[in-house]
Amino acid sequence: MSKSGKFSLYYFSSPQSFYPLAGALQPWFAALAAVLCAAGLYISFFVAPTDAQQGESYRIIFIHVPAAWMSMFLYLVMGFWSGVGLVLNTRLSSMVATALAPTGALFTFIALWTGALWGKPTWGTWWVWDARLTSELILLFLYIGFMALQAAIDDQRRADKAGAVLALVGVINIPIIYFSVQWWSTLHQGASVSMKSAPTMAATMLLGMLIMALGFWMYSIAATLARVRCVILERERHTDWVAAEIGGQK
Amino acid sequence: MIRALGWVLRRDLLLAFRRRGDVVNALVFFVIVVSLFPLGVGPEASQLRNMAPGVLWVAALLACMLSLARLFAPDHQDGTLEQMLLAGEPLVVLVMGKVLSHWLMSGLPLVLIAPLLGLQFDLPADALVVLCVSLLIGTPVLSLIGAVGAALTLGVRGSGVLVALLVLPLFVPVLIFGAGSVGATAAGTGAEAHLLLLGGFLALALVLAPWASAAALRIAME
Amino acid sequence: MIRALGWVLRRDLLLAFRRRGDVVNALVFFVIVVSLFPLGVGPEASQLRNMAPGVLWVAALLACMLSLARLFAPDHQDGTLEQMLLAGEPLVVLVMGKVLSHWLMSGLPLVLIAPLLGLQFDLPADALVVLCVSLLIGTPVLSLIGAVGAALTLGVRGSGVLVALLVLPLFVPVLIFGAGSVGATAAGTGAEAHLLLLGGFLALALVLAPWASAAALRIAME
Amino acid sequence: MLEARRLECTRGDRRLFSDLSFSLNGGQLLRVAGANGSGKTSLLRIMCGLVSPSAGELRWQGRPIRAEREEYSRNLVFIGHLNALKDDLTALENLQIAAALGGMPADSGRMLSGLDRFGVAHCAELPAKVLSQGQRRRVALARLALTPAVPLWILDEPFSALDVGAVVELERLLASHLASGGMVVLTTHQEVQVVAHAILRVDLDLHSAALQAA
Amino acid sequence: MLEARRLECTRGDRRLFSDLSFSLNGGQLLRVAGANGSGKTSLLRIMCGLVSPSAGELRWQGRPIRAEREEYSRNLVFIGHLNALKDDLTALENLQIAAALGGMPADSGRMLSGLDRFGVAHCAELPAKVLSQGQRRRVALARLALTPAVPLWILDEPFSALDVGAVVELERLLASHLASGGMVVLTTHQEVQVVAHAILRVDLDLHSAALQAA
Amino acid sequence: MNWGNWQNFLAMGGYGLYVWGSYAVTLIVLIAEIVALVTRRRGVIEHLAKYYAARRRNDET
Ligand code: HEM
Ligand SMILES: Nc1ncnc2c1ncn2[C@@H]1O[C@H](COP(=O)(O)OP(=O)(O)OP(=O)(O)O)[C@@H](O)[C@H]1O
Ligand SMILES: Nc1ncnc2c1ncn2[C@@H]1O[C@H](COP(=O)(O)OP(=O)(O)OP(=O)(O)O)[C@@H](O)[C@H]1O
Ligand SMILES: [Mg+2]
Ligand SMILES: [Mg+2]
Repeated sequence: MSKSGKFSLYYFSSPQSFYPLAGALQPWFAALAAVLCAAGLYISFFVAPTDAQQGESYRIIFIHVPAAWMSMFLYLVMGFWSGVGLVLNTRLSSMVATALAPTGALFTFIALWTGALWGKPTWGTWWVWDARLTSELILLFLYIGFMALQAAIDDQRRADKAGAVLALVGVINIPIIYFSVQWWSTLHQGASVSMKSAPTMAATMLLGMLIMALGFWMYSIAATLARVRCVILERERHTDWVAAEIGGQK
Repeated sequence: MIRALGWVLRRDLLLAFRRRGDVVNALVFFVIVVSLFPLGVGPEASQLRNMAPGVLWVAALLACMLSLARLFAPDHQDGTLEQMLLAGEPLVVLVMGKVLSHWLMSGLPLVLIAPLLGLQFDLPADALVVLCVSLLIGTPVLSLIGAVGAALTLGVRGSGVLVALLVLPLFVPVLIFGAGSVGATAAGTGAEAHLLLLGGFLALALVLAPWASAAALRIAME
Repeated sequence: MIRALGWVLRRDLLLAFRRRGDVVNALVFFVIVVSLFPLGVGPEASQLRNMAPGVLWVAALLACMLSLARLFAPDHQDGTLEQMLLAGEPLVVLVMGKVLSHWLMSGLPLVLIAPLLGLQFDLPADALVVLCVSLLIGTPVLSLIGAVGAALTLGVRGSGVLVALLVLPLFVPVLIFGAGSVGATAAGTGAEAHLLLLGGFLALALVLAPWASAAALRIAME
Repeated sequence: MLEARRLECTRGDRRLFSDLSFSLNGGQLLRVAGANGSGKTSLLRIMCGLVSPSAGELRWQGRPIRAEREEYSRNLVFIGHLNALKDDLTALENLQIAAALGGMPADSGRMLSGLDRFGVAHCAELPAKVLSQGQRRRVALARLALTPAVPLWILDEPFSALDVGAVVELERLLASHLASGGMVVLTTHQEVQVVAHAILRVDLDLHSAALQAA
Repeated sequence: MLEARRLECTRGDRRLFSDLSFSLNGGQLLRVAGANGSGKTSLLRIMCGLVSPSAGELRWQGRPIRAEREEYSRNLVFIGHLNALKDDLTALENLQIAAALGGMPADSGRMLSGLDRFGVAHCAELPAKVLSQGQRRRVALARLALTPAVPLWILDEPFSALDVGAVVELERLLASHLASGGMVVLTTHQEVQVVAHAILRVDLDLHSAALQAA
Repeated sequence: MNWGNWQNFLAMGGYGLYVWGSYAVTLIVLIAEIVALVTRRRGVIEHLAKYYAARRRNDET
């Protein structure tokens, strides 16, 4: 997404020209995502060795970490496009930001869920109020806030702009939250649990994680492109080109 | 009469559905408040476990209270409340409809999500069950009492805080026995007595609160 | 410009004075929420002392948040906000005036009453001082961030809960360092670092939040 | 028959009107006149039973209205300054719910014909909040088209915000209600051109001598 | 001089008007006409700079209004559907604050004379919430009496809720503003009787051919 | 890596519940998103088709 948007900002910043481009690119990203995820899964179950300390439970890492990465990365991308939309008043950027949010929230949820399932066997509890966990939870709230705000406003232009202001405020806040939570937790908590006890990674593990991360990334692009196309159709319905487009498909 | 109740209920649920977010929002507010406490208090598990029943119940109470602002005030402002008073149906019935929809939108979701939050505080399984049951009996009481407060503060400016002031003291018994039931289970002393009392409150509130709200509404319209 | 800020301030304080109750109400809400906790959690002194900073700060946060509904919404509804946008003064200045009056009415009273509540939780004297100082630095940040949220949800229905959803996550750092400073004092580790950070947040919020609120207000009027 | 006996209304320190008596029969239109602030809205709210007068009483079919509030309510339609529309519901849904709560059947066919009568059928599916001031008024008034059987209509400035076409339509509707034996009470600062066999007029400026002197 | 160039306004799916151009000079009154829902209010809000048009632009003294929003705002008074009164403040305080925020001196003598002009001086000390609909409108309009020097007045249905006396007073005030070189833009469904050397008229019903067909 | 048989693979060294719980939920969630996207697109197109048909009908009359 970010690539095609930046690549030829001027031409493709109009929804009309972006719509077919997105349609053309979307299957490729989807296919790439499928291939990468399949490869990643193969590595994670059949190539990567059993972990000495954690046994097989560590295999959760292959989705947990990529999902966690994506959840944070997508928020940044969302903030970026929101900002572009707000400053340059380009409709497409706002649509992209809107389309990114659900996927981002989804990966946040996955990171939380898999983390919780991983925590039970390794830490003996589903949840601790640790720095990373807490900031990930707050990230989920930020995503939900963004989506709830946009959903609550009927006027599209207004929803875009309001969402953009919120996303930008949130982007400033994320590092602040991250560091405050980290500091807070290390201040109070003894040496109970820390991520550092995670195993030093074998090369195959790292490879598997990276491939899965790439797969999730491609998936996010594909999903976002698909959603952007819906959003474009919904919002541009009174233009002639959408009328022609849908007329053609019918 | 039942028909009128049905229409009020239908109307309010439709409105809630239109605003989509609303139901989810009350829920998310609950979740967020509960999550704030560990941030304020610190992450030690045992301390959090002790606090859990109190925190969850106080949060439920606040979530319910916050949503009271939406119970009558919007209808008052746009004149639809006036029309309800003139509907030719007993006002009590209409009030019941509104309270019921309020509970469905702000109480019930809390009951459903509470176990998940209890897990975050590391509550044992039986305490989780009692938590749910106590909320199931307790939140309708909150809605009922809250309706009286909301009706009394109608049209009074700054009513957001005033309503809190009026209803929170009345919520206290519910809070004590609600949180108490969970605490008792966690401590192994059994929660029946607490829950029975909560049930008693519910019966009492069901009988009295709608009349009081209806009377308060009539006064507010003068 | 300063004159305009003065008039906005004067107007809002006059309004608050007319409604009398309002200032007291925010305060009483704070007091009630803080007092609910011992009821929900049980009366053990040591546990209460540990909880105290967190509970006090969370209550302050909720009190501030509740009063956000009154920040722009009434002005929006009766059309006076529109007039402010057309006043020919920079909107940022007017927003500053409104935020300042909001803090004077909902933040400052909390700072003043907090030591008394801290005493109830058996906090030591130095912790009480730090509590006051941290609230004094922290509550303006809450008002500032809150203004952004209030402006964003303006005219959106069900905004009472939505605003909570938007601003509470943003309040988290303030909460952590605010409550942290008190906790650190009680634990004897010194609160300077926390307070400095809170000061940093205040500076940042002062610079950014009014602009964001003004932008959000303009968006809301479209 | 609606009968007012020596009504008096006091607001704050001011006596708005006193000693106001009149009676209204089927087929009659009562126009409440008076300058701004003379108490027209207050009188109408008293007549609905929303506010009780500081002295005097109102009788419906010979019985005081306080005694049987619900029964009386079923016999009247009140449209006030406020349009009583929920911003988030569509025009159609608003009308439907208003009708249902008033005890009318609420099928959407009838509703649509009501909206159509006031030229807002094309807005039926729009949420009320996006409607213009005049369109909102029209939707509120569409209730009248659905409730010809309710005898007493009480309307507070029904013509405000309406354009010329809608004013004519409303006048026609009032005339036909009166012709079929209904009663109408209204306030307006514009001239009314309703064909009715009797137009009564209460001028509050005359009933508030005390006020004028002050 | 205010100049509109090919303005267009879209709301939801509907194009309310398009290709709307006009210009307004000192001493001229512009009456925006159109049926309910034709977009009068939307046009007025665009002219105030509260909403941006979906196409076209507005120029004030030759410069686009978007460029210098605050400067432009100082040159106009807008009175909308809403009266912009705080319910809890008295009429006098309301007027004072409105004047002060508009950059006028706000001594209570001047304010009282403004209220007096619209016959609500006796309500000066009453909180706005107890005023009648028409009295509230009068208080809002009293701002006009205080700001003769502000050239551009934009008024959305200023006559609504006013009784006959107040209508005449307002017409007189508008006429004197125009005579001293001011500009007035207004919408109304009533007939205007303002003495002015030029009354322009924009009829939105004519600018929405596309809409009428739909 | 050789798991030997399905039982071993499913047991995941005793951590089956957690590992499969994670992977299954991830899969479900992603599939749910895909389904939601497909139905949304279909819904949009259907809605628009109706919308244009209505508009055309309006234009004709
Ligand atoms: C609900 C619980 C959990 C959440 C929300 C969570 C969240 C996160 C996040 C946000 C990251 C990315 C951070 C970064 O790269 O800087 C991450 C990475 C990671 N998590 Fe978790 N986690 C959870 C539970 C766990 C558990 C139980 C374990 C293992 C015992 C674990 C092990 C890891 C590892 C090894 C990484 C990669 C670290 C790195 O690349 O630096 N997580 N987690
Ligand atoms: N989201 C939307 N979808 C469709 N139509 C909309 C939407 N928002 C606004 N409208 C239409 O835009 C118009 C707004 O009109 P506006 O308020 O400017 O009318 P007006 O000329 O002032 O009317 P009135 O005389 O009744 O005050 C209305 O016809 C309304 O139905
Ligand atoms: N507390 C009070 N103290 C003094 N006067 C009051 C008080 N409350 C209301 N009033 C007066 O009562 C009157 C209420 O009038 P009402 O709204 O019935 O007028 P109306 O005839 O409908 O006027 P309009 O034509 O403007 O709608 C106003 O003159 C108002 O000033
Ligand atoms: Mg009136
Ligand atoms: Mg209008």
